[in-house]
Amino acid sequence: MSEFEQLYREVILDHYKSPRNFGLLDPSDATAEGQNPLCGDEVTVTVRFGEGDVIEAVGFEGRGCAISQAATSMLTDLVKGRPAGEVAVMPKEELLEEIGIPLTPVRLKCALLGLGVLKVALHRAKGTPLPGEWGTATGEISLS
Amino acid sequence: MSEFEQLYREVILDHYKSPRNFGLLDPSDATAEGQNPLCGDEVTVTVRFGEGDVIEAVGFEGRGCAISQAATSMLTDLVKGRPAGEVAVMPKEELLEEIGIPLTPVRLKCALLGLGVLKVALHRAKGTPLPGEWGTATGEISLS
Amino acid sequence: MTTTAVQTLDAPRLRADFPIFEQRFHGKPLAFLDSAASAQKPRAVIDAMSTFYETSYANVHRGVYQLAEMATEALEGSRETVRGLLNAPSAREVIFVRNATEGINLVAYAWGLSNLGPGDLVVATELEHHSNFVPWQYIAGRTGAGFRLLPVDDEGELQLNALDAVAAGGTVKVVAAGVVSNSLGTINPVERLAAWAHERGAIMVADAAQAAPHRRVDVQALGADFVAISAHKMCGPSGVGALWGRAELLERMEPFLLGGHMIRAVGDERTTWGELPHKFEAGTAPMAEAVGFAAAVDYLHGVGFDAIERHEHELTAYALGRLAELPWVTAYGPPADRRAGIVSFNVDGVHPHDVAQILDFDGVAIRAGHHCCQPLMRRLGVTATNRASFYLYTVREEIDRLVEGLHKARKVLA
Amino acid sequence: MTTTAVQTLDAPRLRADFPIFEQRFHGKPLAFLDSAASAQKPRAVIDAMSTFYETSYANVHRGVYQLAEMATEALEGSRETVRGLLNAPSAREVIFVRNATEGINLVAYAWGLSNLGPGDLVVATELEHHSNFVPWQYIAGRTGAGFRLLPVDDEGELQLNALDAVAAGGTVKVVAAGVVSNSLGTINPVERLAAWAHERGAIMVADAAQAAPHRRVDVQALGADFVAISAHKMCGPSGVGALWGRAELLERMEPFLLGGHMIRAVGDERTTWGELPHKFEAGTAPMAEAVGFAAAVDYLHGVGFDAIERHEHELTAYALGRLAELPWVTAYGPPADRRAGIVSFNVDGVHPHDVAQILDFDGVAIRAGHHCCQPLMRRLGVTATNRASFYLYTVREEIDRLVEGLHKARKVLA
Ligand SMILES: Cc1ncc(COP(=O)(O)O)c(C=O)c1O
Ligand SMILES: Cc1ncc(COP(=O)(O)O)c(C=O)c1O
Repeated sequence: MSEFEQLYREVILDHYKSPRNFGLLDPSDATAEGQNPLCGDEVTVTVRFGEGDVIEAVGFEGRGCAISQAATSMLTDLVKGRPAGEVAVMPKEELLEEIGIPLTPVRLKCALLGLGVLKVALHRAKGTPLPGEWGTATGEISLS
Repeated sequence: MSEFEQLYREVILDHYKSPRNFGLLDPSDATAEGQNPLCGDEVTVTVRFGEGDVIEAVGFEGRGCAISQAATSMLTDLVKGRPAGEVAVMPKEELLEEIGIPLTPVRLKCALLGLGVLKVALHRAKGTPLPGEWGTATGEISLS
Repeated sequence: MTTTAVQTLDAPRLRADFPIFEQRFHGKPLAFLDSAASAQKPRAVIDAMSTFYETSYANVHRGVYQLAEMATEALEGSRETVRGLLNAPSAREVIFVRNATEGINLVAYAWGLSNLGPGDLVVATELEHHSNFVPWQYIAGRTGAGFRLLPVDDEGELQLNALDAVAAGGTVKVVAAGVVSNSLGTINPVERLAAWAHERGAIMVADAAQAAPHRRVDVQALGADFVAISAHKMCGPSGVGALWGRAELLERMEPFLLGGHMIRAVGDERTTWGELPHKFEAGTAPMAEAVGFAAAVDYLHGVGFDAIERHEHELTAYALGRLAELPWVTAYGPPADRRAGIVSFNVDGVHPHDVAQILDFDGVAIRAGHHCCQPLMRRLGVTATNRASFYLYTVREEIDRLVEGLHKARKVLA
Repeated sequence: MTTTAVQTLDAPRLRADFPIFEQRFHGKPLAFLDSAASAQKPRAVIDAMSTFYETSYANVHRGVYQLAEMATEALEGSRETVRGLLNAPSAREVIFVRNATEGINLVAYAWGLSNLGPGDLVVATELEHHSNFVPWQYIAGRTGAGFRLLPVDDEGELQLNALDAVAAGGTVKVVAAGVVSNSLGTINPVERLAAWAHERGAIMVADAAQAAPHRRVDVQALGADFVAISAHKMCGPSGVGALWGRAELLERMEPFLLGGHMIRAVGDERTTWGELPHKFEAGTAPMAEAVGFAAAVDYLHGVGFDAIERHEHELTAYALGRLAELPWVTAYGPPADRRAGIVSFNVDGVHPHDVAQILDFDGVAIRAGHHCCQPLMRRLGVTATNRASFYLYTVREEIDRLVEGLHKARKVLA
């Protein structure tokens, strides 16, 4: 497989072209929005909780590259049905494994934008820990 | 002659050790003071005029290296009896020729400190032109 | 132009001067179409700095020993070279800074903090790079002055007829404009802006970071009061740039950075400032970088600015022509004859990050993003664009490879 | 120290790493005794920068293509190396600047302009280099705060028992002190100053420009809030230095230089700032310089800071001993065991300029002047001194050549 085929493999393109859980939930219990200041990518995430702090539904919208959109789409699938407290401390490696492609530091920022934004939404609603440092390699993701 | 003997030749050492016209004139018709901010050298020059704008007497004091002290001493000999207007536009080459030693840019500043200060004194008393740019190679002489 | 023979350049031959092209990327020769962000370096520039460190290095200005004199001569000789590049009246007016950004900040702080206040206006343009935008917005905010934007038209050209309206209700004190837009390549009529500024008693601050690599920048012809450039965009090293300012203004200004070298006498209560340019150069100078900067200027003079400009115009016209063949590509900015060698565009339905990434796999390096021009992006109604930019080592086939890559990106992602 | 084996260094062997020593000056081998002004560069440092330009150069951070990723990794890897040098908790707290001077100005402006006012005090020391003196004097003046000096005793050591008197009648907001004096070599008790500052709610700004080349500087052990260093004094290139600051403070501060890269979002009305360290790094970074800086740090680690410190102590003790044999020489500063490798002195009746000049004719390079310490010179009652300073490539015979030259200077001029 060429580097090209590795990065833009079928499943990524599928999530990019048909994102899961696309669209904002209304009403929702938690929401957050974030941008990647390096490229202007934007993601908004909304969450609805079920019993306790279990994530019942997630919805997102955004503009961005294939990697950031596909990664956020995959993320939403990954966290549904799991408790907020668990997702808040979910290591980024778990998502990266799911994405399953080699990423350079700049593209890593694209892939992790949605996860950071989701963690902020959970923090706002449930007081769970904020995402730590996302590394200084290429500028931080900004949240608003 | 070694570089050393060139720079510290007999006449320089003589002027350094027995400076001519040393001591400030009191009363005087014009005075100015200057420092070389690179090394802290200081020179004060006083002038008394005779008929018209002829420089009748010059006196100086200062602390500084052999080059700056000797050069100022030589300068005072050089300008006595000449009109202020002529000295004000005296090219630095005239003094340098009198000094007669090869000078690097930093030492040039030492050698020309007294001339700059004298020109300021003349300017103050007679409105003669101020010294132009002394070159940017190693910092300017500061006047106060 | 008074040249009789047309100056041309031989880009394939010049490429041999640049070690970076000896390498392959993703198995392909490097098509470096991101010179507007930073240019590659010829061996002459790299070697000039190594040689300086190996043979003439010491801290400058204050040393009496021979090595310090050599280093001082190297630094001050470089200043003279940069003076010549800009046709500045005196080397005293040339201040070495880290980059154009710092040069503009110097003016914003040292001139702005003492000369701006409520009722005053700073006018910047919608085209500005953040570096000639945010410092003014910030210092205006700190001093209570207003901050206004001169709009561009749909082709990305300044709407000069809006000037008086923009200035309404305030006293214009600063006009800040780039000579060449780094996003669109637009060449701005800085001479006319300067005249307008001076009619109002305002200062004209010209950001020539993107112009100086590609065209003659003559500060006297521009009529500006301050002009900032960066070495790294013109084949020189990182870590150095220059600010030119009119001596009368620099002399009346407060200093900016304070510390060693920029002083006359330091008292416990009060300190007096050194002469120009030292007053604005606190601490140890970027000495080797200045030497590399001068080597770059010499290199560019050797190639010839007229030849560089002509070469880039040809490439730009060619690139715009090729992009115009693609109905799914939107190109921004004015026609080729009114711009420098920069082409910004978008591919329908494909994010610039993905375009740039897919091109990279073919060894084609372009930039994707907002190019430090978020206000302009808003005006264009996008968050990001692709940008291909050309320099003296760019060849036509690289543009063909770019276009090929766009087809590929569209096929995969759109 | 927990090392069991005593670390030593072999200066004659290390000299071979430095190309500058291949040259002769005035027909003599170079005795470079001016490292406190700026150190010479080993080949490893020069080559690291050339290689960076030849193989990995592009503008950092925003590029998606491979070359930009390589450059970004090089820059950020260098930041991590500098973090390690300073034992800083996080690389986010390490800001690349041009030199220590700029680092201190950053704090004086960005922290000082917003946090100082009438009734507040900035306390600096009489030993300070102008770079940790004039910025505070200036910003205190701009904000209406007071500026006070902590005096030194006759040996050039800080009089800590005067602290409370110096602070009387005001609220101390900043304490600014060097870790090692560049004029006298005095090692200051910054830990104790920091504790005193923090008791009063003040920030401690430590100028480690002269300490970092010669000793371990551990920002956590120092207890300071800001620490500034320059690469060029520690075998690194010109054009780069680092400011370390506590994240809590940096996060709450306004930015300093404004422009590209340091922003989050630029609005027409308002701009928000990027995350650390980017918020303080406007414009294109000194990229190759950072790479050279890291190579220098690696080189110094290879030699070993303990070995460097020991070597310089031996040289200093030797030099002070030799000078003490000359009744017509006055040496300034504390005994060898309380200072770094710097010796300042005067020859009765001979101006330092002449001493330095005469030494130069024998290939011995020392500095003569006020060493950017005019307040200290006034305290010592002189306008200038001679200063010989040592580094890892200094050998004993160079000190013998220095002493020989002093005899000669005296013979000719005194
Ligand atoms: C103690 C001290 N502080 C600050 C500086 C300033 O360093 P730079 O000129 O690299 O900013 C120096 C060096 O001259 C120094 O010795
Ligand atoms: C038009 C323009 N202005 C300013 C800058 C800033 O240059 P630097 O980052 O070298 O300060 C750039 C480059 O990014 C530019 O293109």
